[in-house]
Amino acid sequence: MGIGAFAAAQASAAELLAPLKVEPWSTTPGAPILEHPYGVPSLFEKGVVRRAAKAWPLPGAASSMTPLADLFGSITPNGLVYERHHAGVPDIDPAQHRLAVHGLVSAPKLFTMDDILRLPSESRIHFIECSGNTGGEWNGPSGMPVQLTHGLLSCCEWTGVRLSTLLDEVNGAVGKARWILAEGSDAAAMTRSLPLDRIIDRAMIVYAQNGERLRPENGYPLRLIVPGFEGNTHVKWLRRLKLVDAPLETREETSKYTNLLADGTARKFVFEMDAKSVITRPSPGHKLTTHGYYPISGLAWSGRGTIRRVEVSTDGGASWRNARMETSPRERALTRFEADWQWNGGPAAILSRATDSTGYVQPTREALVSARGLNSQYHYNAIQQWRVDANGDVRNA
Amino acid sequence: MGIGAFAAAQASAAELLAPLKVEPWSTTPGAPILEHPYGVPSLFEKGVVRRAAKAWPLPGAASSMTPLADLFGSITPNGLVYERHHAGVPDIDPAQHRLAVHGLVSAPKLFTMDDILRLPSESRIHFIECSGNTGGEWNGPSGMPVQLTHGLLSCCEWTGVRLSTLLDEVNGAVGKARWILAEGSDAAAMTRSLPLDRIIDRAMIVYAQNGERLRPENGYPLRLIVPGFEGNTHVKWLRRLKLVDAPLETREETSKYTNLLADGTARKFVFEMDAKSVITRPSPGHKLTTHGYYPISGLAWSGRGTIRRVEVSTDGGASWRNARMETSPRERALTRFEADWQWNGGPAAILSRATDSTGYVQPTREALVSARGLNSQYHYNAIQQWRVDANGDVRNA
Amino acid sequence: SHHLGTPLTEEQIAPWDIDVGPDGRGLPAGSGDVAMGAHVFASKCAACHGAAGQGLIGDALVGGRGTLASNKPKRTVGSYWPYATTLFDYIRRAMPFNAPQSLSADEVYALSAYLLNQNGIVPPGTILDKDSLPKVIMPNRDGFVPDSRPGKL
Amino acid sequence: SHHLGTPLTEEQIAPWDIDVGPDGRGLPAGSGDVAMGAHVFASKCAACHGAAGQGLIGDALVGGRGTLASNKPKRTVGSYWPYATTLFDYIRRAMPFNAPQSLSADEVYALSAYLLNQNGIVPPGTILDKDSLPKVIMPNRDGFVPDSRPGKL
Ligand code: HEC
Ligand code: HEC
Ligand SMILES: [Ca+2]
Ligand SMILES: [Ca+2]
Ligand SMILES: [Ca+2]
Ligand SMILES: [Ca+2]
Ligand SMILES: [Ca+2]
Ligand SMILES: [Ca+2]
Ligand SMILES: [Co+2]
Ligand SMILES: [Co+2]
Repeated sequence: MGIGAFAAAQASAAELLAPLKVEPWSTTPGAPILEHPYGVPSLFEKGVVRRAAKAWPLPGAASSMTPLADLFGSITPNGLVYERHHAGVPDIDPAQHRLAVHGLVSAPKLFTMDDILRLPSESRIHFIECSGNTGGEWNGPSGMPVQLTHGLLSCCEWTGVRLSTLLDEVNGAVGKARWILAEGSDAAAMTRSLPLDRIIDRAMIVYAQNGERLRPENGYPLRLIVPGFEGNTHVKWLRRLKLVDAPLETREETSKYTNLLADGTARKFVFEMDAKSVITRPSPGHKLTTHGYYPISGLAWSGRGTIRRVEVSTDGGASWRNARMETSPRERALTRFEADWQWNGGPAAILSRATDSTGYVQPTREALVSARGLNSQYHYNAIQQWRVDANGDVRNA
Repeated sequence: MGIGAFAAAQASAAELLAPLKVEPWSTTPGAPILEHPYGVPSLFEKGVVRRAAKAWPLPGAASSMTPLADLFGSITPNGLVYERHHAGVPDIDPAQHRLAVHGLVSAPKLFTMDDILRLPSESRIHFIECSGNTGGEWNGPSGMPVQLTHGLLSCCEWTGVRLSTLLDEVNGAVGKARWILAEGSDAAAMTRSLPLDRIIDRAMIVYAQNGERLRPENGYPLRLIVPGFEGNTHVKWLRRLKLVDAPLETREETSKYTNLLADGTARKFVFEMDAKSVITRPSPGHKLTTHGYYPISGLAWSGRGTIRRVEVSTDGGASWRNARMETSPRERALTRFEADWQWNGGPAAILSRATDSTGYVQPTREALVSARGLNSQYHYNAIQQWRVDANGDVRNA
Repeated sequence: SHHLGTPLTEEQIAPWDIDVGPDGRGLPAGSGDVAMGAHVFASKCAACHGAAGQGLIGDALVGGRGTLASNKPKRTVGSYWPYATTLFDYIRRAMPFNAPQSLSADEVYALSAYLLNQNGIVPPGTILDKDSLPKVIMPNRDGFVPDSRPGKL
Repeated sequence: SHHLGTPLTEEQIAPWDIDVGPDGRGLPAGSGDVAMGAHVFASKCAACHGAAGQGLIGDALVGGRGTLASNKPKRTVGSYWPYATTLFDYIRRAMPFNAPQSLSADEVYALSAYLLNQNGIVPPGTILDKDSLPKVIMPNRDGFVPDSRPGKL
């Protein structure tokens, strides 16, 4: 149905009080099996698609966003996982694809996909969030709906090989190996340096997401996953891992993905995505149709552990109450929360605030701005407010 | 790539020893964002689709099966969830869809989709298995690949309303309400009677799977989920729930979905899917390419709780060893297991055996047949063996 | 309660309230006999189930008595079904396959009478209605046992 | 180890081993000067980055010095980048956008010289190679600080 679960035309009282109709789909056989050997959503859901926040001059170096307002639970279906590419989506033949592991290792090696699939594997549910997500709110409410404010965010079950397993295959790191350079085989040859000791326990080289092979736009046939780190470090179309003594200072870790502070200095190697949450329903574009009960539903996540608590306010932050966890909280994964709300028809301001297992509490925008100024671009994780008007409209204001 | 992760043409030694080529996808920009606003798999994965085990005379009353040999982890992507319909897949307009809850309840009510979406929700990961799954093995090895022997099996994160929450909305059951009749609005008006006290704590009325609205073939816009019960009871396209004092003895619980024993009597209301497991890689159609290490990967599940243990044998059941759990075991959900194996190039027979949290151990075919005879059709959950030939071929024999 | 949903009366639910219990609850007014059933069957059912209900692309609906304990059991309305009411319930909701819910109550009673007669369960002169149908005793009425699991395989 | 994968030599990996470190490790033989850089830039880069590198559909590559602490910071190669080696690494791997990895080492040295000169960092006569490029001190070299999280927002 696209945005507006709550905005669906309400059935009229007359329609609801008439005898029930036997609908045409009850009296005529439906479509055969295998109408779609690989299934597709209902035609009534055609509005539920990725969207871009702007017209990008070069749509190969661009991003598209997950329609969070129309989603449920904690898993993002593969077709709706957000996109961020720096030189478009390559069509890679997996039979030709190779992963090289070299540099400060005992026995440099080249791996085919067949080799990688023959290593012990692991499956874990983790979110990926672009560090640029919600960057449009640094200067205050942008007016945009949640797909365009928070939609550089997805969560899948990833399957692949632990980085430590792969390093065993090259007989381990040697010498002063402290960092690892990950490089994509796309036309941007995307490259990031990562601190080995901070990722070795959990980084994975993955070939599957939500049960099937990676989608092209998510790195097919091979991608790095660094649970909790900013999205850009999860290098897609992975062709090379090089162990090195110091970071390479690539363009993606100097010119971009650095956080400029008010004094003109900039933070570098800002990896973890701090705890954050957002209400997805009701959210801008939804409309409350009648007074009464509404569940306030949203997502919470932390790059540093699990979500311990989500609080919700319906009075602009004057008072808070705990939300329920609607999905089991998992480490570095999206958690769905839900809180009860009776809408009395008056204007309201609804907010959510996450606390993670380290005790970190999602900050206000004021606190973030006073710590980092207004030029920091990335890693915006402040409490987000939506206004509900007396007529039921929901706005980012 | 379709069946045969292990069967992919191995790169030649000469190719592996030559200098690495800079591939064309590294020198030419790829596809723009939103080439597919709703994403699709790589063209190289076009063989990974649902398939039917036979040519059904009326493909609206038929089933198609999940390609388990090509899948990973524990989640089934929505496009590959198995299909079983009795009168085809209806195209239901969610704005017209209604759920009636009536019979032995205080306040019978009609619910729109908007009403259902406004009730408190819950998301849980559960498998669904058709009780006819693997029925082709009752008479011994069928020769078929795992998609066609075990592919009436899928696992998704389901989001919706607990049955108990919905019953609160009609002010609860009254009188002798002991069973609940669930009815679909498809052209089969699929109908099952379910024992209220055995399902009330966990049955859900769901509208989303793996984060997005249900797919048409999985019950869009509304379906019943009865975790652990045979697939047919998870009534799709749900339009009616009626509380009753005794089962209705519908065609789907008498003529079908009853289990005929050797003495000519038949078990009725056989709901829970007992613990079961199967090796999906390597499995028939895969080919082992070189001697050496192979992970043995498969799925285990139980309709009565969580998977406590999976054992694997590579010598036809003479000796067993514990497999690792590759995904966190979840209640009534698929669990991915993996065991190490060194293939020395000789013939082998590989098997898996699941034990669930009730202590139930997956039986042999001999034990099942001696308890139930050969005419029982449904609920076949015996240990499955695949043979590995000296040339690396894997067969169901 | 969250005060959601609209109250529903018996009159409103009637068009959907089509289930029939083994005691006959839910059966509508109307009646039909074997001869009328034969006529409707020939025109609306035989193409899929065979001229005499012996099965074609649709299930066999007759025969199979005495085969349930054999190694070639044949489960049909006659040999396997425990209740005659299921016939009314199922034909009304799901058959003919190409036009479910298109038959009148009289036609469904008649088809039930015809199929029961074909199976040798009721005599050729039978007229069925909401009182007589639930009284038909099916041959395999006592052929079902409860699930013995857990505990026994 | 599971004895998977094929041993890899320096010679085999060379075509992929294109990363350049801030100390110059990884820089190839070859050289280029500002004039040659201006020439290549005009033909292969200016369409996207503007005739003088001032930005168009591609990022601005010049200017912005002194703006980083202002409320309109302009981050460019000249005002923001800490290392000149990043220029070589990035242009070689990713530019021109429509044909990455198509430039010769000489061309990449020349483009680096040109862009550094446009930013007033090196004089017009500069010739860059693997020895001189890493020695270029960028104006914002000391402008970066480590992540202060967790602990401080
Ligand atoms: C176009 C083909 C077709 C026509 C016409 C048709 N049927 Fe069927 N019938 C089927 C199919 C297919 C099934 C099995 C449906 C399923 O898979 O659930 C079936 C099932 C049945 C069953 C249940 C059989 C069992 O053992 O469970 C009965 C009874 C039945 N039909 C009666 C009828 C009657 C009476 C008519 C005519 C009014 C009719 N059918 C017309 C195809 C047909
Ligand atoms: C077809 C358009 C196009 C052409 C031609 C092009 N560029 Fe670019 N350039 C871009 C885009 C787009 C980006 C940003 C890519 C991204 O999103 O990662 C970029 C980024 C850059 C950057 C990094 C800027 C920064 O601040 O991070 C440099 C340096 C650069 N280009 C240099 C060049 C040079 C040198 C050439 C010619 C050899 C060239 N470009 C040709 C479009 C182009
Ligand atoms: Ca493409
Ligand atoms: Ca190649
Ligand atoms: Ca990012
Ligand atoms: Ca359709
Ligand atoms: Ca209607
Ligand atoms: Ca089933
Ligand atoms: Co369709
Ligand atoms: Co495409």
